[in-house]
Amino acid sequence: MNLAWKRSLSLWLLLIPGVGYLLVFFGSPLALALLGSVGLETIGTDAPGFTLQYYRTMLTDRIYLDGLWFTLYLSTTSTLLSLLVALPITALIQQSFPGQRLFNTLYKVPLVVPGVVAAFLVLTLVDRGGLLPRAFERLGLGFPQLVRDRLALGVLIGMAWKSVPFMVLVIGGAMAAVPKDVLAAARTLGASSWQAFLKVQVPLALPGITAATLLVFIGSTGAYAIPNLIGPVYPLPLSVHMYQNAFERNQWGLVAAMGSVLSLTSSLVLLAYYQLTKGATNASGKGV
Amino acid sequence: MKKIVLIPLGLAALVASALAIEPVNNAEFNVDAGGLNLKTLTSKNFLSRITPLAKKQASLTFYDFTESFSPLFKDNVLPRFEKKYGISVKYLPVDGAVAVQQLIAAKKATQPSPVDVFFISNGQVETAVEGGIVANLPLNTLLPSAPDLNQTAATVSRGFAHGGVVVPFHRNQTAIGYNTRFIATGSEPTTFEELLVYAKQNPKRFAMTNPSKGGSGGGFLESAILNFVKDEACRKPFYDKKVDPPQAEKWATDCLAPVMAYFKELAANAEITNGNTDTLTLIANGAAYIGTIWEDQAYDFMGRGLLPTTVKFRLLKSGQVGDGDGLMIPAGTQKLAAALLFTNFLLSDEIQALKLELNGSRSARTTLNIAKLLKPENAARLLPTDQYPSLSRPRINGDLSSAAQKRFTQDILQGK
Amino acid sequence: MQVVARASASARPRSGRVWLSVGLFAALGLTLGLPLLVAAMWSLVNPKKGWFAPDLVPPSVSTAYWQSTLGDPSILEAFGLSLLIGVLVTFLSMLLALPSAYALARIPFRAKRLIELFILAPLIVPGIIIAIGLGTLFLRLGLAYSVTGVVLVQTVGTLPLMIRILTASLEGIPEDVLRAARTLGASPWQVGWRIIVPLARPGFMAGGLLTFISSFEEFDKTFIVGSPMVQTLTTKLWSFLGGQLIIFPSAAVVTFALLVPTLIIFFLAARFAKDDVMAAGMGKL
Amino acid sequence: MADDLEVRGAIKRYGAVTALGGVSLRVEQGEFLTLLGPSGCGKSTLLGLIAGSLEPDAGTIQIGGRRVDILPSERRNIGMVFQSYALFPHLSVQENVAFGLRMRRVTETDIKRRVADALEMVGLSALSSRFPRQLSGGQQQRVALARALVIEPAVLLLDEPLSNLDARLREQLRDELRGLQSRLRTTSVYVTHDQAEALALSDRIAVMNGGRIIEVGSPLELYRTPKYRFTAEFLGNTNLIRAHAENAQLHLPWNERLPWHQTSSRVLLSIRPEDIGISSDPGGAGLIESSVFLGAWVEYHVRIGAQRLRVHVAGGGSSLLRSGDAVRLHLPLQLHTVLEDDRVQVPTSPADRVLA
Repeated sequence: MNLAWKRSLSLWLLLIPGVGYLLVFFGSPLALALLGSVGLETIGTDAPGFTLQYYRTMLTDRIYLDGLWFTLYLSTTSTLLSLLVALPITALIQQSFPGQRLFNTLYKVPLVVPGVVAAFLVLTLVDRGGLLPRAFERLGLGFPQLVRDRLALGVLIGMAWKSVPFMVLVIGGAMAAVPKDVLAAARTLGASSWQAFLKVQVPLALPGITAATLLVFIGSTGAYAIPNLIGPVYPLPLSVHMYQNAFERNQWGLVAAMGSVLSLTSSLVLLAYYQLTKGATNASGKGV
Repeated sequence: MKKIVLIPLGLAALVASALAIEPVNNAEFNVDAGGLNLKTLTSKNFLSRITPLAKKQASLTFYDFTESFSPLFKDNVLPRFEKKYGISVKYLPVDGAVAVQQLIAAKKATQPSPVDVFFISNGQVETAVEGGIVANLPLNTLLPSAPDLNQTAATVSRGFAHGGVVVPFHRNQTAIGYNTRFIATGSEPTTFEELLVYAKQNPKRFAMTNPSKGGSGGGFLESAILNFVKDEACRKPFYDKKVDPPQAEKWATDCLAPVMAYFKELAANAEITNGNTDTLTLIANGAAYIGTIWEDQAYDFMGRGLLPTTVKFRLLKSGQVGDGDGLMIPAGTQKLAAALLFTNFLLSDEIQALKLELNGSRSARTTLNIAKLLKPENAARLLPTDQYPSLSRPRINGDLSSAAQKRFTQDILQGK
Repeated sequence: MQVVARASASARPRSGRVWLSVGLFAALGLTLGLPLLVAAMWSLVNPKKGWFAPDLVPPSVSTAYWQSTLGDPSILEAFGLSLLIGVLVTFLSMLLALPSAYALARIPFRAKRLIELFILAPLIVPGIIIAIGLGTLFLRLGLAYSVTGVVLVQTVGTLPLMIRILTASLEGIPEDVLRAARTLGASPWQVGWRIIVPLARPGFMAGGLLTFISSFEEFDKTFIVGSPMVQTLTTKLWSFLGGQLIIFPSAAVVTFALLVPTLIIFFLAARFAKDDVMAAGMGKL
Repeated sequence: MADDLEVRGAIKRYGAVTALGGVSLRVEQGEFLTLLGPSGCGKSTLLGLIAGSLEPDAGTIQIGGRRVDILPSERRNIGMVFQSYALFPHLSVQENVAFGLRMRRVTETDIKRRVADALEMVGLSALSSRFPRQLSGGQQQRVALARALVIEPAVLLLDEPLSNLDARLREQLRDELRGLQSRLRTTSVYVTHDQAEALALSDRIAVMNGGRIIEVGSPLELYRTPKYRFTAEFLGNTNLIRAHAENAQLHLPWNERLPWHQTSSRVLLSIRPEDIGISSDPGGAGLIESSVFLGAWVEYHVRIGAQRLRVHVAGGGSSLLRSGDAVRLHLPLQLHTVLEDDRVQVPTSPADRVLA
């Protein structure tokens, strides 16, 4: 009994630095936001007292509702686009080729490029009158509008540009972790290298692929600079509304409500993922 | 024309300076005066009483919300100020909106202000004053270097009457910019109606800043309101200082039909952009031939080689709105004397003239002779003198403006 | 088995691998090289001449923007501060993450799943919410506009990744090795310091690199908690390239000012940090 | 440094599963004892309890008369060699061996000398600056051994140390280990499921099954005269023959009777295949069903009555017989009986332990 107690004490002592830190420095602003979203706390003037007005505004005003859908559209589409680009690249760089080391370093560069720089690069290149449209015009060709366009194609390109390296990194790691013997076995059984990739390596790397997809999805719900600078004028994603309301209109309660709705949406996606993969992790997970 | 405008302004200045002889108002001050008797401070005894105290304080921190004024301050103003008074200034370019929130939060936490003088956007003044972070000093009459301030600009920003606690350092003007490579001077649209005709003939060649993302668009929207709203009841609240947001929303619902009808047609043929810079970039790229601009920003861009000199500006005949930004002293400052001295310096003839030359930034000082201060090639980067200031109009009440922007988003952008 | 694997590797004709290389580098050139080339041209625009349509290259080249941007001593200062904060955040994250990662990796307990989920939460909640909330709190604690405050708030964002990567890394240490150390007379502390820490090095490297990078490019939290007193390179960048104003040539210069040091760090790190460790930390949620 | 080791009433459960059901065991000073049994029999659990990597639910462990089960692993002064070698991958061979000495704050000069001696002892002096990943399996195992021995432990624990090696190397290391043991006389507990290792190395063997010790004895005793059927079957090959006794006669399952002295009516005989003689005899009752040539001997499968027996014939005369030949079998003069393993039942509650 004493021993069990001692053991759980040492467990909690181990958890305190990391988990405790997050509990304090993440938990308190989160609590502040949750209180703020129902009018019980505010950062500027006095709190108005309990109200659901912010959630009502957020969920009934069409501007914000469209913002929520647009956020989801951007996240989903850019994540799928990234996945579509990242998968073949990951497959290809599993092979050895001349200059592999250099490529492996260079492809990660967009990882460290801030969103605002990515937006700037998109602008210089494909905005109306940007370099590519100029070049196309010289050739007598038209160039599609990719900035401020209804489908936010430029935004999607910019967001995918930033997230593809991350996906390649994570998925590549998952694929590299698939034992070579298993792949060799598939080859001896008559699979071509492409079949072995598709039928053996991809399924075995699936946890890594879904994890990368989810992380990119969650990360992109907060994207601000890229849609703000090169996105369509309407709708604006929730992140942009959050900035505008926080800094231009001093509407902390509304910002907190938007943040809560956005977090809740991401959490639901994550929970769905857990529910769907429950069986899979149990099958492949460790005993203890 | 110019004289006619200047005379009443000059009169106002005279009245103001006459008033300034009286001691500063007797109300409670919300600022730590640090050994300075604010009740007996006047513009007459300002320099003699402030200067020694300021020199003792030796340094101050200055926030600048703009990006474009940084060369003016860093390379010109601050060295001159330091040389003159031996007071060093820590210069920090900030995001104005975030800084205001920080100051409000600091006040709530009963912390001293990290800044002593804040060059603040007019759009933030209401938030700042209501957040209680502005020292309640009558800067509009107190500063000896600026006895001739346009008192409207010095006491009201975007319809919000602050009574003079924010002093106008900088005035600017929204306008139309057009590239003479595509539109010859003389044939450019001069009215809202002509602009619509041009836009229809040249789809996507007119670039308009989204009003909720940039002042050149917001100003354009307000100018259109001034032009199209004819009903007297609807015009009445334009410069009413006591409109609240629900009233503004009702006004937007009731009064803006003709404006929205105009923009519906215009927007269908225009490119709506994500900001002031965005519009200028489209004009520079040759993708747009004409667009909504800020005069000073376009002046600045031309100086940096970011806008071709073939671009010219004009004001539509029905008038376009101008605005400005001011200096405030935070209530939480620990260096009031130094802050006051620096504010006074920034309003001096010397700095106001320099600012015009470097940034195309207009002044609220009514007796400065702008025409004489500028070289011809720089004057060519400004609005023609026959249009400014005669066609300049003050911005309407900020709440009305916000409500109109929301209408614009709902009626024009949402449906687009 | 090995023979089979080798045979299939050499079965791929050499020319095929060259074409693969050509294709991949061409894609890289188009998506990375071209934008950076255009940025380079913008950074060299002559402010007296400009660069307007329909010209495909600037009509006149000058280093004026480089001089005016990099000549600003506050840029160098901001760069130094970015490095300092990056290093501090990295070490703080490692220090805080190690014990928790150890517990998560090696001690079975009931609430583990819950705690794993909680650790992910800071990645889900938008940064601006955390930043504003914590910024307000720090003001009351006197931590606002301080390097300490910025380090603390950035760590909220980097700790989850560090814990995950270290957990993955610690899971890979065989139990026997730890037992062996104990039987040889090492106390739990000694096992931690002499065995676990050195063996978790790949995890520290990968986690450290990611942490450093995300600290270096972090904007929201640094901006709200630290700005304008604490200016990192990224928040400094905002004044050239953000909000309402994008000055293309300055933005281009700053892009390179930001990219070159991070690239150097990347190349250095590529020698120490293994991709797979980095990936392993995120490979499962 | 060697001490004696005593385990009393050790119990270890994992949830509803009882891994160790009340084990008591004494290992004398300098003795080499092997825990032998199939996988899952609890031998590794017992070793873990002694090493301190597991905590017993009940029972005590003493080393040199000092109770150690309450001490953490590092304070029990034991050396352990792991199946996986468990070398520290970030330390060189030399540093691996020195690790335990450093933990004991031995002076640097002493460390140097003792590490060199230990490496010399296992024949790895030349590889001292290499890292574990640069060594072969056998070399790694030698390092592990040197690392465990250099601290002069009170008890040396070896957990299937040879099972990851190939057959030839395993025999070689086994012999080296025996040489070392006879020189050093360290009290050792050796866990294996390989009976040949157990026979070759041990002073005594404890045969385990189902979380208990079946019986303990010298290799010779256990091989020649096992008390229990499990021991007889697990340690080497055997033929088990059920017979019944009546009127001082033993009735074998084929029509053969032998004089018998015991009174019990049911008897289980254990006869090693090499103890049965065989001769070609057309009138014999046995019939060769098949034979397997195993080099040193031939194994014949002989049917006699309802019984099938294995018979090993070694030497030159081993290849005379063919399938289908009729043979006569010669049982040894001394027949050995074993007991059924009824008592080999893991207790599931402390009450059972008391009964045992």
